[in-house]
Amino acid sequence: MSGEVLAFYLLAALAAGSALGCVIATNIVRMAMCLLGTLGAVALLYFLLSANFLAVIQLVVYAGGTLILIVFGIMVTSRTYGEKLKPRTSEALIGTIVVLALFAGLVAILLRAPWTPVAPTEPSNSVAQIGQELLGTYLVPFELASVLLLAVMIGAAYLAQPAKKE
Amino acid sequence: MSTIELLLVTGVLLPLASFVLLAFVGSKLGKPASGWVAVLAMAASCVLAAVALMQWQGLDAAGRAAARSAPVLWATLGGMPIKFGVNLDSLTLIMFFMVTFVSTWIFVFSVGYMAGHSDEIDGVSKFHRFFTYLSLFGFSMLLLVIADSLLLLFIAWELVGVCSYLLIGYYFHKKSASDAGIKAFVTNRVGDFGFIIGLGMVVLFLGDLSLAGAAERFHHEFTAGGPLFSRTFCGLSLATWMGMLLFCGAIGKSAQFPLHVWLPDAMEGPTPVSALIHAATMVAAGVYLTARIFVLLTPEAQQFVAIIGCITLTLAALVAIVQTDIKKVLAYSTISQLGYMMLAMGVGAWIAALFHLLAHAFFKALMFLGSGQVIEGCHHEQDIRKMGGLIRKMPVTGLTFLVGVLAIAGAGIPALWMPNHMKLGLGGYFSKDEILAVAWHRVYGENHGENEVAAGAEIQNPKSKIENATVGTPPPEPRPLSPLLFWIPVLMAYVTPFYMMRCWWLTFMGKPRDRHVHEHAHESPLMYVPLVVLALGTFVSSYYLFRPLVAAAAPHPFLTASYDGAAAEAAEAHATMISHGAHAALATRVGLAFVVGFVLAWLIYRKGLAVGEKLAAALKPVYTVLVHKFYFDELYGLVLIGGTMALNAVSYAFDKFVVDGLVNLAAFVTERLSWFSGMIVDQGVVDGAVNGVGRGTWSLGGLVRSPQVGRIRNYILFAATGVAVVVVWIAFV
Amino acid sequence: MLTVGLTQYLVLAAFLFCCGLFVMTTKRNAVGILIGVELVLNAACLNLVAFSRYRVGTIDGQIATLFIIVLAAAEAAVAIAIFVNYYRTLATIDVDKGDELRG
Amino acid sequence: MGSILRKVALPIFLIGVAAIMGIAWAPALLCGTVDSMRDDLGTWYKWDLRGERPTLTVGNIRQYLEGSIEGQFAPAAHVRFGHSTAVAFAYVLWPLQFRITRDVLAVVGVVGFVSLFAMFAIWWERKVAARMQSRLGPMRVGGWHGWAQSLADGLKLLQKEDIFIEGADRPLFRMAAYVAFVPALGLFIALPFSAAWIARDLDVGLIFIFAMFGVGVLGVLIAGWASNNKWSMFGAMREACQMISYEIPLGFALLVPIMTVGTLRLTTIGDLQSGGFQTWLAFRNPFLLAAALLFFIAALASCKRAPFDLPEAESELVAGFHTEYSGFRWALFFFAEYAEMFAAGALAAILFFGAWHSPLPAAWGESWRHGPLWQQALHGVVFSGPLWLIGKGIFFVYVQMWLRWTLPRIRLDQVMYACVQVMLPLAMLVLLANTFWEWLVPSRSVLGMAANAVCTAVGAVAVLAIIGISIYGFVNRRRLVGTLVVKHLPGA
Repeated sequence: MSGEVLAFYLLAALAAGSALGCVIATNIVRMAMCLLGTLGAVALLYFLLSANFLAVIQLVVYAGGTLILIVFGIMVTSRTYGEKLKPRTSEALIGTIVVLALFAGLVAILLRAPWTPVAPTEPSNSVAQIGQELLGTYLVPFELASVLLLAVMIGAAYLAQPAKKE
Repeated sequence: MSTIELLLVTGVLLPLASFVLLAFVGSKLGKPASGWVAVLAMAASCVLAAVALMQWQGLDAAGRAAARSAPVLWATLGGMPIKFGVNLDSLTLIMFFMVTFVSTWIFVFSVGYMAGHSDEIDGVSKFHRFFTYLSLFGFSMLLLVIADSLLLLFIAWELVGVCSYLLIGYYFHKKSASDAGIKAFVTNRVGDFGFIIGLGMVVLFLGDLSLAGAAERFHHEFTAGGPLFSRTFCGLSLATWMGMLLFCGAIGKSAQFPLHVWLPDAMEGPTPVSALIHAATMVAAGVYLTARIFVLLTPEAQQFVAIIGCITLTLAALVAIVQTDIKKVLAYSTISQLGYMMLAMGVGAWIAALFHLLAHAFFKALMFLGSGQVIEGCHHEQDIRKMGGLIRKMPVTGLTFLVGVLAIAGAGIPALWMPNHMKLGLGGYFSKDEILAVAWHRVYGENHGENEVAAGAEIQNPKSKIENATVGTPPPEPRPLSPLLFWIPVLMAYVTPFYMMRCWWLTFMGKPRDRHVHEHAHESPLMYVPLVVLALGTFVSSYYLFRPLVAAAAPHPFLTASYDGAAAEAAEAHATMISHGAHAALATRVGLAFVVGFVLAWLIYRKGLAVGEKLAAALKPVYTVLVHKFYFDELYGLVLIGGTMALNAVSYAFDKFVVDGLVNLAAFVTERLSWFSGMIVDQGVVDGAVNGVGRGTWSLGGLVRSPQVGRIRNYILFAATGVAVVVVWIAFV
Repeated sequence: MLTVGLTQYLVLAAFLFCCGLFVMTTKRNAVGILIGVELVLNAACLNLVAFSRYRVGTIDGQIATLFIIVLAAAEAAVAIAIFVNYYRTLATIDVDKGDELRG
Repeated sequence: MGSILRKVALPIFLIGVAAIMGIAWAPALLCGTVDSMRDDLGTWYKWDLRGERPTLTVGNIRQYLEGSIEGQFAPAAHVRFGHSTAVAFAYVLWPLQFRITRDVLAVVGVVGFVSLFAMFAIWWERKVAARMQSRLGPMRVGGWHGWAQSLADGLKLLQKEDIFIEGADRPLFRMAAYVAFVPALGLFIALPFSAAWIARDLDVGLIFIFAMFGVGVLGVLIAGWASNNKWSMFGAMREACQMISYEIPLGFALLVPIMTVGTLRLTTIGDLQSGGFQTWLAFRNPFLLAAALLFFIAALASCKRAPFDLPEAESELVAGFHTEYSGFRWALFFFAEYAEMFAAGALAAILFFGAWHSPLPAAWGESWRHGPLWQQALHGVVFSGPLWLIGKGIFFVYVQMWLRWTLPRIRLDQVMYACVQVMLPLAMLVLLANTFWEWLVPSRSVLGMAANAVCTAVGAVAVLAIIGISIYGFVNRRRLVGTLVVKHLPGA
């Protein structure tokens, strides 16, 4: 068993376990911490897939930005400490059945799919390549994304501003 | 993109920029500044339009064709390309210039007017909001003017509708204002409903939404005898229906006969809005639309247009006689004049209709602004019965208003005796004269065979074109119209000067009837400068400047013999008309109508209201009907609201007994089932499991009964279930 | 014998997706739902990157993932702003309480 | 107890210092030796198809050391080991050729380095604070200037009761300290101490470190949340908004040197600055100098050091997010903080101030690099090696301490104002200006060289001024410290 295989299964276990933690946890902060586990594991999986740039971006933006935002949101919106909003039993029941069926179906499909094996390609310099693609082929989506970010910035600021006094 | 197109597009985008700026930082800019931003943008647009117009004038036919660049492909819908571009022709340019010019001066007026009118809501001045909306309106209207595709035109069409709604309801804390806004919007929806169906027919049968492309396909359909012409519905060909449905949009927007009720109520909006949107530009958009789809109108559809126009102009003119609110008088006169334009379109006087539109824009904006000045000066008093003698307090307003009155009355001297066919008169004189001349020609022309001078050579041209274009099929002969379509407008041409003079006299002349109002009357320079400019514009927007430009853009319709050629000849050979009895009679009868109307008004109202009231008492039944505006609002209220209520009752009953019954039944059955299964399982298994299953089943029943409770999670669950079913199906079945 | 290939990555991604879906459908805390969305997005990203590595051989999948990450951040920002407003209005973060149309 | 401590303390300290030296530098040397052996052997045996170096056997190494294989490898020419020495040495060197060994070494080294550095830094901070306030600071424990103070504090912390607050979320409370500490440790994976001494030479190393800075915040947030304490919570919230805000100017400041060098690989960035003092990036043009300043300030805020230490403002929030922590967990937070401080300093050094190179041009020592072992060792000390980077890092940590005891704490709104309205526009401006500079002004042009010269001069003056002030302070230390203190404390 090579190091890569070992690393993959360790990380997959971490990612899956954390995701399961997200499912089980009722405390919202713990859910966020479990999400951190998944995000980190996925970032490391990106390293395994030789998508280095993506991995660090996942860490910067997701773990370092989005997740902090989420935790921040939790702190602002949860007044009672450790407030627990338990899922309704019926929903949980149906949800479990649906999700299990979906997972079983997906796995069955994936295992039977006739992937023709292609030798994994090693990008020579992924950062430079990504940069050139972003500013070449994907220029329009790139610019659109920046416009979207601007809109989001304004929108979020507008939404979150304190209500005006009458 | 050619220079001219670039100029126009920039001109369209400037008000948009102003809108965006004001929308975001308008409240920071504060009271006068935000208004001046809008004025600046519009003035810049106007300058650009003037430059474009001058460049256009300098081009020959080939240059004009070259200046028009290919439209840009925007999207492809089901194989149909959606292209947007600039519809570059003389009409676009002159309309563009007119809209920007009138808007600029109305914006300037607004800065003065709104300074005293914009209330504060929640401690925030709404001043900037007004100019935000105005800028958006300017953008939408200009977009409408340059649109080269029915789709783009429709987008702009809806945008101006929204702006109109916002601006009518500008004083939204006033119930009547917000009601009026809703009324205008809903009424327009009725018209737009027809418009949308018409658009659908265009897509279906012509498969091209660009104006030029649709016209070409239409022609092709006609020559090929496609389904549009071969199939009929209720005795009219589908082509006719298509034209009539497209015209429905214009009926709504231009406040034509069945849907005219919104425009008088729209006077709840601030007066500059009435001047700009509900008199000069937006309502004229209906006429503009008709002009643009003119080539798609069959003779029957044209007749429909003419009839609608005729009814409208009659009703509105009659109602205007008894109105006492200065703005309402103007509103009804606007409807009446729009009716004239539609009539002109219907009888084929394409050029005359648009010429009247342009002239009307100037003098109607002028009069509305004048009324705004009066209202502002008299502390929001709008009743002309309480005014009088204001000419001494507001000389500039009174005189410029008089210019407008003269223009709308068609005042001019049929100076037939002058050399070189010299004509004297304001824009309204020529345009109205031309409309009536064409109508006369359509009614009597062919029958009397008197068109050898007037129409002779010109009329052959379109006909020969038709013959060239239609292989095998003989061109449809234009049918003579009903004489009513000539005589009623002529009669109303006498009524128009009467009610306008009545309004002016009661407002400005005679003795002051309300001392309180009279004492406070004043005028401010920021407001009368636009008045003077527009009055000058009324003089200038005459025959010589506008008509050639409009004429240059006239289309060559395939199905209808355009009588513009005839009209052009008739107008240009005005002097020679004297040699023909009928023409001479027309010229004197209509041309001097304003004198009759003015004198009549002066006779009745020179001593105040007394004579008028006596007349009203004598003609009480007629007066009552007119005061109640022919009971249209009441009728609509009865039919629409009653109908809606009845429909509500029916749907409520259906909902209550059928839908609820079914749902309750399902829930009941499910609940029973769950209880039943709970009982059966209970006997074998542990209690907890039983309860779990029972509860699960019950909540399943709950899910069946109420799948729409606003829980997004459940929606996701439904979606997920669907996906899961599909995935499991693919995987295992 | 354990190996690593496309299938393994896809199965992992499917698992993450299902977990995210479950979280989205059952959690009553609005932030919890957001966390579920993030899980689902991560699963999708993992899929894209795995395909990009093992099947396509170009970095298009990575670029798409990059966009997803950026848009997820934007989405979270707006969502949190909405939740703050929601909390201010209803004094709870339970999404079931927000089933009224009237603010 | 005390006397025993006193006896063992000095040896422990000396061993610690030696360990730092050794960890930082000797393994790099040895690994380099093994690598060159493998390269050498590759020329004999052809590399395999995948282009990997052949694996050495102990026998190979022994033969090399004995000199029985002739290659380009330097020791073969200069030093011939005896048989038994060569065998012993071969057994030491053999495992070093495997990646796993190096990884283990790296982890052990990093953990050891961070803990030792934190202890040293805490002691030193107290000394700096004392000097600033005309005191002496720790003087008793361990003898010479109380050098074992941190050691004793550490022992005390280890023995302390691990208190859990009632109502605290226990698992999160425990986890928080690790969430804060692990990223601080993890960033050393990509931090090069020298071109050779780096655990993983990532092509995105810079962003990786940046990411680790960001992830560390979560630990503080969770700590504040899990403590069930209002003040902790406030501290955590402050931390969150401060960190998220300052990451932006920090990122912009990082982009400036990246634009110039065109890579995110830290070893490449470092090697570009090997040509002596004037080739250090900060002195390349005025905008890079400004970017260095901006970077340092933003990093200061990211490490939540004064004047940006709002999350733990003791006058307002008791102790901020770590109010409820005690014992070892509390120590972990401090380890994390000092590790981040060092990382920030080291990053500043790598990006702007010549990385692991001395102010002397590396070209001068080129012959030593390939010479015998002792020459290589000397080259590491004089020209470029991990010690230089550690030195520079410690210098920047020292500046951070210096600022802490000089400047007062600023208010939260001032912190945000400084970020959003001052730092951010400035950083953007600098980025833009640098872009245009690099585009329009070639470094060989007159303007480029003049700017380089002026910036170098400014840098040199600054360095000389700092050294001068330090020497002045050392010479006059008796005058600067209060006489009463001097009289009554030992070791003065």
